[in-house]
Amino acid sequence: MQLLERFMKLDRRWVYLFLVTVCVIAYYADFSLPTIVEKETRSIYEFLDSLPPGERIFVAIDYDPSNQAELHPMTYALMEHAFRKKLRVIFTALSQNGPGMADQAIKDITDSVKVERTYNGVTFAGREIVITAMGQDFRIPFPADYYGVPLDSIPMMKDAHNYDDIAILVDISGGNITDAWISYGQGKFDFPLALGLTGVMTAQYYPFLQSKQVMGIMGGLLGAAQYEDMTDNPGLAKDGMRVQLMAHLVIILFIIIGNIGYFAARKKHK
Amino acid sequence: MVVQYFVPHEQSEHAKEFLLDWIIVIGIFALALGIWSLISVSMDKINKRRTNWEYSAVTLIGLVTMTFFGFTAHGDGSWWTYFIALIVLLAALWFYVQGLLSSGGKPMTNILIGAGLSAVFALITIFDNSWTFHFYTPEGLSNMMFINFFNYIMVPLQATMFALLAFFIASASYRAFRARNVLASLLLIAALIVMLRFTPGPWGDLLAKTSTWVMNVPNLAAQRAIIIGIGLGIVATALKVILGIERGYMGKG
Amino acid sequence: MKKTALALLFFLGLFSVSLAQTDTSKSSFVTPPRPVTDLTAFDSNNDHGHSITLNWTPSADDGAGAKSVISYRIMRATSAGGPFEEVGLAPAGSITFKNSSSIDPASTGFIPDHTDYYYRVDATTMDTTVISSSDIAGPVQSSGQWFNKGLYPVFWAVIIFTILTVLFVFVAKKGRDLYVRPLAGIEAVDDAIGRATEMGRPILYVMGLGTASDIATIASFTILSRVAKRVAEYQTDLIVPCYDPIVMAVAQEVVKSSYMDANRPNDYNEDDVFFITQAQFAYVGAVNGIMLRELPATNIYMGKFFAESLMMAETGVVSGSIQIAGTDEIAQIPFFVVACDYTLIGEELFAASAYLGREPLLLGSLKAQDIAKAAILVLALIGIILINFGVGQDIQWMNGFRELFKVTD
Amino acid sequence: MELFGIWIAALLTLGIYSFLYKDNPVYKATEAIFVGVSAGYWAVVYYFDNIYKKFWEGAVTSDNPDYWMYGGAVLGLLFLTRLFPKIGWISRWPLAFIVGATAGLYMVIYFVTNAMNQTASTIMDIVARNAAGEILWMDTLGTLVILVGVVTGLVYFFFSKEHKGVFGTAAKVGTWFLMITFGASFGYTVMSRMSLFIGRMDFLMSDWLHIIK
Repeated sequence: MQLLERFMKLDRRWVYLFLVTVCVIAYYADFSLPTIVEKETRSIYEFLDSLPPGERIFVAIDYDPSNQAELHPMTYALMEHAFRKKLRVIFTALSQNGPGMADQAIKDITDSVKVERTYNGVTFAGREIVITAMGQDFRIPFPADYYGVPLDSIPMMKDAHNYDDIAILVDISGGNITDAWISYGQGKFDFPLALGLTGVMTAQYYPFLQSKQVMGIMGGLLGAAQYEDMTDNPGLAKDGMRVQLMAHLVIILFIIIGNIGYFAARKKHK
Repeated sequence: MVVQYFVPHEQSEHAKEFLLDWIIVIGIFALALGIWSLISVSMDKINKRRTNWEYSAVTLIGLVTMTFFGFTAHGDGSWWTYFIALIVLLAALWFYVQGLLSSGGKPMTNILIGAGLSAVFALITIFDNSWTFHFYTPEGLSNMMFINFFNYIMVPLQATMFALLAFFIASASYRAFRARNVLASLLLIAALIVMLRFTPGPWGDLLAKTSTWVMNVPNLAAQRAIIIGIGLGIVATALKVILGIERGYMGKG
Repeated sequence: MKKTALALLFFLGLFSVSLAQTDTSKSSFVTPPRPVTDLTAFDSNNDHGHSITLNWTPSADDGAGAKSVISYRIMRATSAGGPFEEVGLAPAGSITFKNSSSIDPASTGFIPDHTDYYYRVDATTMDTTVISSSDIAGPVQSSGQWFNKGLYPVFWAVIIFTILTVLFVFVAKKGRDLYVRPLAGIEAVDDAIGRATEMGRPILYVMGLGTASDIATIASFTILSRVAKRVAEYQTDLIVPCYDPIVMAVAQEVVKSSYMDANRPNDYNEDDVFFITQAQFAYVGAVNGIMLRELPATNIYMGKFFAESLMMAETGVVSGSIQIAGTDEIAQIPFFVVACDYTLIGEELFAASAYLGREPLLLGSLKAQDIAKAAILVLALIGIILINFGVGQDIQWMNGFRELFKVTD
Repeated sequence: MELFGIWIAALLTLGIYSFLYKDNPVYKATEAIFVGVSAGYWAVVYYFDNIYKKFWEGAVTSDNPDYWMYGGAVLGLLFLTRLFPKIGWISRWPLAFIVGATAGLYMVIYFVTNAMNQTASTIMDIVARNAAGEILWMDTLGTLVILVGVVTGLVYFFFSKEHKGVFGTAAKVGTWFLMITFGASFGYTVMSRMSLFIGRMDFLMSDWLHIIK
């Protein structure tokens, strides 16, 4: 009983020491934790996986450096999957610093998958209009890509005109551009729409999943980790999640220890 | 200002802008008072050699150094005179403030030494062309030392202080989440469910769903109640101030 | 790899430029869409002026018919004959547009009040040369209004609330004893000051990161004045580190006057209330240092707090202080609840000064707050009943009822 | 310079972390540097942003001077009278002005956003139906729970009524809701706070020590 009671009043420094140790080990350790893949992430993966090579997908990168830690892993996981499947990917960025984010991701990924050309982008105001206009033809808002290469001279864009020519649109977003994609894009042109969101935003968009406007949602680092799991391609997200999960478990462990101590002490005093 | 809300006319918007501007202008004078407060409290500690007075000196050096960097721009040439000037400035200010604050002793001596050192500082400023003061243009903000201090001292310190929260959140949950009674148990269970939401295992999916529900339903409800309460509390407090019922802020309790 | 394989595309450009550059020879011929009809232009309601609202019926080819309309270009001129210039763009499907500017004459696109304008809306297609214009609407002038009619419900609610407060203050003044339920956090304040006196340790009062323009900070001043008065009576030390210089100056005044009220002006020390820095985490670092070095018997946190709430409260636990907190920052309440001994939640912070003062005047306003809460509950319930059980009877009126509460700024 | 800077940053970082063990000279020094440098930084930035840009350029050197600014300056000067004990009482005027103006400015805004709009969103259809008109039982339950939570939560905040009987029970249920909320928000925040620490770990391990995985 003595031992159990001491659980109740552990010095906080033991908590800290244990937490640091576990985090550092988890940071370096090369073990992989199983992730339970949620239905809403799986549906995105399965959709992409079922596409034949050469099919076009559309990825909207709508986040800023402040959300980078959470959303970059998602973009990487998705892109690597798409490239390995030899899908053709069209990118847009409609947020302030989105192009920078997309550029970085594209460069990093193409380093590992050796894609021949990359294109960069600039921002654009009035996103509802851009989204609506692309429903007519991508060439209306964007006659050329960022480097000024006319879309018509890019082979993969030859017969790609509007949302009818893409298999799915994935919006990876850290802000309210998602609303515009849902109401002006999906709502008007009825294409399959999947979302990649920050952890905090996720809960807010579940109603759209229920109403079938959105076919899948990846939520934060966790969603990215699930995607990495399914594509069997552990990366940034799995690394981050490993530390996160272990840290959470440490905290939970200490909560349990504290309660054991508390009940032991109470029993004794009775 | 209550009226202002209902009057959309531009004159009313102008009035609002003026009032906000005034508060900013008052803030300028307040900042001077604030900095003076920081200096005098620190100097008091140093003069009376209270415990930890050394650290107050470090604070003051940091304050003067950063301010000096912010108002000067360094061009080409040697950095040595720049730093010597800074040290002389620190010393001069030290003696001045000592002279102004010291209750006993010989204030005049201190002030005279301060004056002598300022003269040296002025000479360096005049004869050294590698750096200059800029009070009318914000060139100091792009001074290399100012930026370095910002990047290598302020930014990492801010991030680290913020990151201490990872530990505090751990020790707080260890200490406080005990199932003492119904309320504490509810707190504990809600926290556990949400924390466990991404653990692997057959229960993971269920917990994820439950935590989403908890965030969207009971959480939303209680937050709404708190928000409405806060709204009324704010209005009542503002009203009391306007009607002059509440004068506590003027010390009339 | 082949050029055709895995071409990555990131294509963006400026809309206007792109339209000009589109290779028209390749695009298929587009028949002009049917134009926008019923265009009306009028001064925007309830605003500061410098704004004109347009309403229209969309083109028959917008989302229907030939589906060729992609956006509407809003054209404006100072005379009916033109020249018209583009002032905005609305996506297909829209039926309204607000052409407004700031009140600053130097700003771009400034719209002077009391000046005639003419508007036209062009339905545009993917081919820039194919557009159809609507009839011209105008002349129209913008002007500011002196009363925002959309805010009538708010206006009356505020008036009623004010009357209620004054009424109850009078009732309280007449000597009617108003009951207020005990608040643990408030009662703890008195005990805590006594405890500090016994232990010979100071009391730390943290005002948070709010500025003097936050009502929570004003509430905190009122609480500080009560605390300072007791502290002066008990002759305990008080430490008030400040984040904002204006707050510091006000807090000094508050503490000073409280010492005078307690007839101990000589015990007041200007340096008890001091400024640290306006950097959030440096402030936290300094306050944490004070806690561990001065070992205050009690830490009181009242006002606006952000991420620092838990950092201070956890350090306070280490220093063994009794901790009482109160904030209206909803995201931080959980941390105070977890780490502090007593927490005033939201509205309780604003009620605290009335509790501490125990003056009938202030208690009267608490009663008014309660009545307002009751009114909100009753109105919300009536609203819910109407919406759920009155379906189909008078929907228009019901929506009006809901609209009563909905105010858009 | 960059290497030097990273070393300084790393040492300061460790200095802060040493606080977790206990208060110590290294932490005290780090804290003192932080306070001094940040106060200086804000003073300089404030000077250029407000004194210089807003006041000097706006009211003194401007072609179209904003004379209103001088009113603020006068109040600001009155503020400084507090340095002289005899006329220090004058400094209460600007103080009353700030508090009064703030109170007026925010009173109605908060009434609208906090009280009225939140009430409006509480008035909703209890029975949730999908497009086909079928009743969604989970969502209906959700709206009912929200309704109960809002009502009992508000009841908890009543000050002038004793928490007894039905009223007391409602207030008690209200506190349950509050506690669930606090627990859940707390648990939800753990992840983002851990990310901050992982960020610092990244800095120490890769940028400073170059221990790359």
